[in-house]
Amino acid sequence: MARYSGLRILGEGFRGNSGWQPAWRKPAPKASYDVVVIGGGGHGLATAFYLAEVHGIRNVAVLERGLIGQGNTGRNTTIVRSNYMLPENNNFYEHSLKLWEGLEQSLGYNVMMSQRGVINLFHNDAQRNAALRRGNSMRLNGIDAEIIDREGVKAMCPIVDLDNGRYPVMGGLLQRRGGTARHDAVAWGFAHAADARGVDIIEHCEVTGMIAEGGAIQGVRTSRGEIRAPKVGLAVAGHTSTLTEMAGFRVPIETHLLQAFVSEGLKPLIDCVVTFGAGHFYVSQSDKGGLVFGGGLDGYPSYGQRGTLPEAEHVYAAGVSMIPALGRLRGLRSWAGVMDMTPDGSFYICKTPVQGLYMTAGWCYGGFKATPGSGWCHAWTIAKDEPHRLNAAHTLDRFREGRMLDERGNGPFFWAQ
Amino acid sequence: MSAPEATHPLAAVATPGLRGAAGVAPLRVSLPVRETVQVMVRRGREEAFAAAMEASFGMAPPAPGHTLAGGAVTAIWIQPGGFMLTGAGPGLAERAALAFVGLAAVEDQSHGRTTITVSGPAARAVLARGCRLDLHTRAFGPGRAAMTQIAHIGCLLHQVDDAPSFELTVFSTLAEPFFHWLVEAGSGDGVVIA
Amino acid sequence: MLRIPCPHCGARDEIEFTYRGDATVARPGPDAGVDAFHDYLYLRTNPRGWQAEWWQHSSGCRAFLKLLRHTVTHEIRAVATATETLEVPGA
Amino acid sequence: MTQPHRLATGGHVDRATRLSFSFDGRRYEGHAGDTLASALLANGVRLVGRSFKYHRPRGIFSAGVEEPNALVELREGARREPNTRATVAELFDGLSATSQNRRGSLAFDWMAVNGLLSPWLGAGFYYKTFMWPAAFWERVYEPMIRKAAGLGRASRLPDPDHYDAAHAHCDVLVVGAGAAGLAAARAAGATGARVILMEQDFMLGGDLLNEPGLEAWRRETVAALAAMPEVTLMPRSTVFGFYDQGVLGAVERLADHLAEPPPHTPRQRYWTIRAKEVVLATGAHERLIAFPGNDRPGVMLAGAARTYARRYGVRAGETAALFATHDGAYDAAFAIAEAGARIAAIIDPRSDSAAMQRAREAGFSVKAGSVVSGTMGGNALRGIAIGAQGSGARGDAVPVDLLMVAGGWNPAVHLASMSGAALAWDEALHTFVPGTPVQRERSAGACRGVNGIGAAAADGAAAGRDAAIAAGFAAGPDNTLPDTLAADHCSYPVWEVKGRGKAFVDLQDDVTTNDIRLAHREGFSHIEHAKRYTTHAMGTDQGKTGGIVGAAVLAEARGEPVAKVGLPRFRPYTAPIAWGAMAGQEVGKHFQPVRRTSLHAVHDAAGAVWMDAGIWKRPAYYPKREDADAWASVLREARAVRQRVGICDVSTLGKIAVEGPDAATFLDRVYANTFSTLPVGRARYGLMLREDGIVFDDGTTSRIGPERFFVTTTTAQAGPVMQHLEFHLASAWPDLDVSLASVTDQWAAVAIAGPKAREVVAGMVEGIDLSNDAFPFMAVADCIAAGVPARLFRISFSGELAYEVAMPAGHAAHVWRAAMQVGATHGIEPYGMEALGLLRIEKGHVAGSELNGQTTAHDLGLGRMLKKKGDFIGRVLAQRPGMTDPSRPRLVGLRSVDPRRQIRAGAHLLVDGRDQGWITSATQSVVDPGWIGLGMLREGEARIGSTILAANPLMGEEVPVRVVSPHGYDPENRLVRA
Repeated sequence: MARYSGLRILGEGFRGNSGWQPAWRKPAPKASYDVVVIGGGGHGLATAFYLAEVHGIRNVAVLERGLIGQGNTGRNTTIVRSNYMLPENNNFYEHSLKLWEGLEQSLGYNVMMSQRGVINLFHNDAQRNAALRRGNSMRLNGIDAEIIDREGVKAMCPIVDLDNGRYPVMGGLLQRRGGTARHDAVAWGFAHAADARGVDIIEHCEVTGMIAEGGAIQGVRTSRGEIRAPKVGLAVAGHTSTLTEMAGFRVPIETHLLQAFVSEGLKPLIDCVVTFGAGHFYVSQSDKGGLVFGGGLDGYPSYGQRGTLPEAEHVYAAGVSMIPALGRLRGLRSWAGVMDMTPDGSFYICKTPVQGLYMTAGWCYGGFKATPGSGWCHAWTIAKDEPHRLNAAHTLDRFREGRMLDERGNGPFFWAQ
Repeated sequence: MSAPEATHPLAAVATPGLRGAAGVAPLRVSLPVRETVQVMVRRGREEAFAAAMEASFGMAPPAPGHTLAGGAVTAIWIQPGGFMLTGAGPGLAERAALAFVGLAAVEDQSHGRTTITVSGPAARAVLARGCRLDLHTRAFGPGRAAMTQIAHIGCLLHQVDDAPSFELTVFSTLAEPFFHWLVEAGSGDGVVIA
Repeated sequence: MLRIPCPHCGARDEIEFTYRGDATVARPGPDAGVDAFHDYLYLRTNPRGWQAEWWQHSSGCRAFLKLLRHTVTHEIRAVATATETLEVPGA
Repeated sequence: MTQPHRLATGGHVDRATRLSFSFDGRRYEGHAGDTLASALLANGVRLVGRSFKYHRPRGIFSAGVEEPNALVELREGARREPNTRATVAELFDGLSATSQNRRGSLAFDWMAVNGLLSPWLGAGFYYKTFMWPAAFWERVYEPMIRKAAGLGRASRLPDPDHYDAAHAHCDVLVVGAGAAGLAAARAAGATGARVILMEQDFMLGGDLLNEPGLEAWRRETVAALAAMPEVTLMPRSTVFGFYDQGVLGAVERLADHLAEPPPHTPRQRYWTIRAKEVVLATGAHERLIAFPGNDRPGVMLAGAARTYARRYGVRAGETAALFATHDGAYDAAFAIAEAGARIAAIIDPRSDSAAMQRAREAGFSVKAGSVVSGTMGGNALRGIAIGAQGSGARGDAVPVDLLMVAGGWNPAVHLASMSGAALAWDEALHTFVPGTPVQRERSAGACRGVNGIGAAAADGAAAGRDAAIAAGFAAGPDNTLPDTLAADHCSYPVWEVKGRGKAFVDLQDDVTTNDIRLAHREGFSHIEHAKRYTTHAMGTDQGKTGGIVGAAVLAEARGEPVAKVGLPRFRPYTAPIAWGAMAGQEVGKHFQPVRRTSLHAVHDAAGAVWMDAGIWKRPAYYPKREDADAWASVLREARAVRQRVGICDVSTLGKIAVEGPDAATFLDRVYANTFSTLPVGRARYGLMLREDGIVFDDGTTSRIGPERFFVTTTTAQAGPVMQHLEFHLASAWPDLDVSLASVTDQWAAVAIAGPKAREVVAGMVEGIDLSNDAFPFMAVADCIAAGVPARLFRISFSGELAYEVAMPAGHAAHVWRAAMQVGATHGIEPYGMEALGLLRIEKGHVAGSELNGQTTAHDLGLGRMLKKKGDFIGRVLAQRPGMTDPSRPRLVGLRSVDPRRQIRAGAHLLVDGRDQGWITSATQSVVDPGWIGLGMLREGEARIGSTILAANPLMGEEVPVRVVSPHGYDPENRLVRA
């Protein structure tokens, strides 16, 4: 398959764009693979890509119940960052961010990664101290972070109201290398690149059962027949427990919904990602001009992929409180994604009680930025049958051992993370 | 030595006069001075409690979602096995404590709760700006009560008469923002503070 | 938006309530060990379908309720007080 | 000023009321009842905007919310609203509008060069390029793309208007006030049901407004509805979403038709509606046809041209053609002809029909079996080409300045779809209609494919009656319905006329039929993928006119029926909604309520500087004129406590009355330490864990009576602790007879602390012997303080001899003043949160920054408090290996080696260059001047005495600190017990 480039676009333009081929093949499933990855979202496709690219394992199938990239990959707020406090988390996300930084070139696909800066505003001493602890943890782990004062916030985002809100802005924790990426393109880019390396991406193929013998995985049953594989990876955000149920074990996950919103298209207005520290709200502007924004969980389990009014009201109210100029703009569309919420807010990339079954799951609402890192570590864990040091702590067993990775101290409550 | 008069939480803001538009039928707002006592019935003592209530206050405990008045004291259902007694003071808490020894826990909330009365034809429409309950005559009415949230602030609401008049009881430390909301919500019709 | 039928107060908007987790798990007795408490606190069936769950009518009568709610359609089929039991139907 | 295209009579505009407005700086005049679009057309303005990508000239395409082209920046300055649809913007005197997304003038936009580059700017081109060199994306390509993308310009000034929110309940909500909606509301209203009728237009009637012959029925119906006491009519109200359990959201525009809102009037009001039954009568949007040049200014939906003529009295063109695919469209030709336009041709792909006959009889030139194969013109339409259906030939050119396009109807199924109903393909109408409802809703009229006013009204009446019956009412009397001939609206499916030139399926986002085919060729063959790849139907109009056309083009490419391709899922909102409206009234300063203690005014009078503590406002410190800076104030206040006496408002602490026969048993189970052994009249420090063994909260709890306890919590955790207690009573121990009442608001409290505290308290309290023997540390008693009933606690957070006086909140100011009066001779000073923090750090008491939800009792040096016997929350899981791991960071005290060098909370603690912990709290000390702090440090106890580094790379600081015991001040507690 020919590579994408400006030159190729030029040539195709002269030929009426008739020479373009599908971005990935639509193969029928084979009877067996070396590895089957369940879930054709960003994480599953990235897993397949890195299995092929890093570990040379190319006899891989990605099984997707519907279309690739239509789960949380296609319904998030596109933010990329690594500004976590715990070293177990920030080192992982930093690895992911570094992968993002070269992703266009590794995939040969423009995912429109834009390092426009991510600011977390703080409004009081306690929040500032927490921001300092987090930012210093980042710096000591070699990750870029800055503390900016009110003037710094004003310079980055002049329309933020520093004074008049309920909670005046004191400053912000800034990660300049953070930013946004075009979410759909991430799925398509990984699919395109994995496909080019021989991975079979099989859409409309629902997994209906797990085949295991003697505690070891042998393959999966699907709506398109049985597929054998000695190794199976799960990457099915929001539906992890449905799949682990098939494999016979329960996991510390509860599925919650998170809403997101986009405004009408506007000329450039907000040049960075801003997070309000005094109410769940964050906003950035897409390359197409829409303000992409969101807030907190709706607060109860749901697989419904649709939000509710009270949380939306809160998001809009927080937005207009932080940036009063937003009042006259219009919300265009709202949607919701279903989240694997964990009892400490951190994720799982690990082996499971079933030999040969691996998982990347429990992404809460941090899944998009993790996409390349999750795929990379999941692929490593599958290929080596052991975790990489970046995901060694992110096991299912950590609660049994009392080694939680609770960034914010919110406790063992799925809905509070 | 008798205690000095308590400071009302809204003393500084609820000064008499008109707020908002000079509408033809403004919302009338007043701040009745009340004693408010929370009563929580002990497990398995419901019948004895009802008898004590009848004996001391001349009424049965109100059913869920309702109020009952016995003389100068009104009882408002607030939770399973829980009531708020309100009435002119002094000494309501002591009376209740004596009446319900061994039958219920009694906590004086006279300072912890602030009651605002709103009245007039605009009352329902104004309340609808923050109250999520259906206060239509078919769904609510005098003698009905509800614990709810109005404008993000917890509120015990009960209807007094057909004017209609409603009593709104909120936590005293949140009375000021609640009052601010009420005046804002009523500004289109006008708010007359007694 | 959920309209939750409180058995004491009638149907109210979801903002008056606070979700408090799976109601099919019960706190183990004092002699139970780490594994029992681990399962109680952390492991969830997380059904895609009917779930029995704890809610508190926190801005209303403050009662803890058990709801039988569908996690896809959000339909609420039954509500019970804290001490009543709820039968959870199959998927 | 003239309105050359305005008819002398007819329609619903008030010609007596002249309204002046401007567009791109030129002044025009219109009438009351106009939209900006109708007024522009009346003045002959055809070119109103530029398209998203190719910057093609665009005109007014529709007469409603579905408008893709005529988006303007309405108003100026802080009230500027980008992307406002001119077709729904009500005209008001002084309105000013500006065209958007252009560089240069509207007539000459040099970004139109993009049109020439279109072979290289097709769907998704940007995914395939701009990758090299890597650094160029952010620096060059992306800024270029961003500047070019987007539509209107937002104002950067705060929105000066305010908004409102309100709640509604009804038996039957009717959405849409066309013939079906009006009839539905009337039928439902006749049963006595509570009915709300919401209509997004400013006039009720929908398509009835285009039917002079039915005006009497419309008026009579509206008047009858207005007279029904339980019917609420709400024009200018857009129902934007249908949520679970019969809840819908709507926005009512209260002042958008005015230059600015009058005093005390919100601009818009956001409604949450709870409806027992819903009747959706949302009508239909007319469908475009994809033919080359289908976007030129002058190409307009047929129904829109008819609306401009009949409702607004505006002739949208002088020489018109109609491209019709069904008989229902022909009335547009008659309407525009009545308005004085010449009908140059009617183009219809069908061979014959009743309407074609009538048109011929009326003298119109009807081209059967034909299609429009192209258009001519620049900034305005000059002519069209007419080819034979299916031939692909361009055919004859006919000069026209208006082409009316009628591709059929797209039922407005958005709300039905959002309510959960699947869509069903209607083979006769070639469109999707709502399938079986899953909520208590029903569709009526055009939104379920019942076309023609008479049929829609009958359908609406039946739906309204059925809905009311379903809501529990008995059917009321029947009403007369308009009797019209049912027009045939079954369209002949012409989705696309292929030919040279761009044929758009999405006018706003410049998505062409070729883009859809390219997406298919590249494997984006599913409608959801094709939508995302091409951005089809993702503009502000959400594909209302062309969404299904794109699906049809995709269907053809796939070789499958349209029904199989389907439509992308509908999501809120049905139309864009103002951010301010959705936010409602609690914004800005009122975003969250401010919680104030009963001493708020006292602190204000004392000049307190405020700080936020959750939603509370608390005094941070009380500056005096002689204080050089904030630190000087804080140190002065702290010194007063250490040396004399201070007074502090501690009313925000959570207070819970726990009472009942099982109260002591209950507290033993929720606290990690024991309370059943606490004597009446004594307080004890208590530690609560979460079930996972992490510290949850702390506070002092007192035994007031054998079965009565007074529990205090931290300010932040007051609510969570109450819920935690209630939850465990309900779920784990329902057998315990305990009642809980929050008395946080009932009791205000002040701490009086310092060596002179006893003197001050003695000077105001009656009824207690304050001697150390009679009222020792941790004693509690009721008393009279300054003449009011109060409760006295001998507890200390500062490490000094201290008391807390709790009193009914309304008396707090009086008690405070009395204390200040008594204390004056002892040099009493009020102290705020900053000094409070200083004092407790010196003393080594933990607070929120240490009880941060990540620490165990052992981490905090409180491991001894955990009782050995009996169950309590958190007991079991606190024993997990990770929780008892000796390498966990432990609480230590820290002292800056150089007392002048500041240390800060949030700095990390480096030992031999390795990150071994962090500083949780830091302050200056008054006991031993210099910077001190508390921190969590690995192997903390073993490191006491050593010097390590406090690293704060964010601020470029590295400060050597000595590790010390956290309990630096009076470790034996002699002072508090004195």
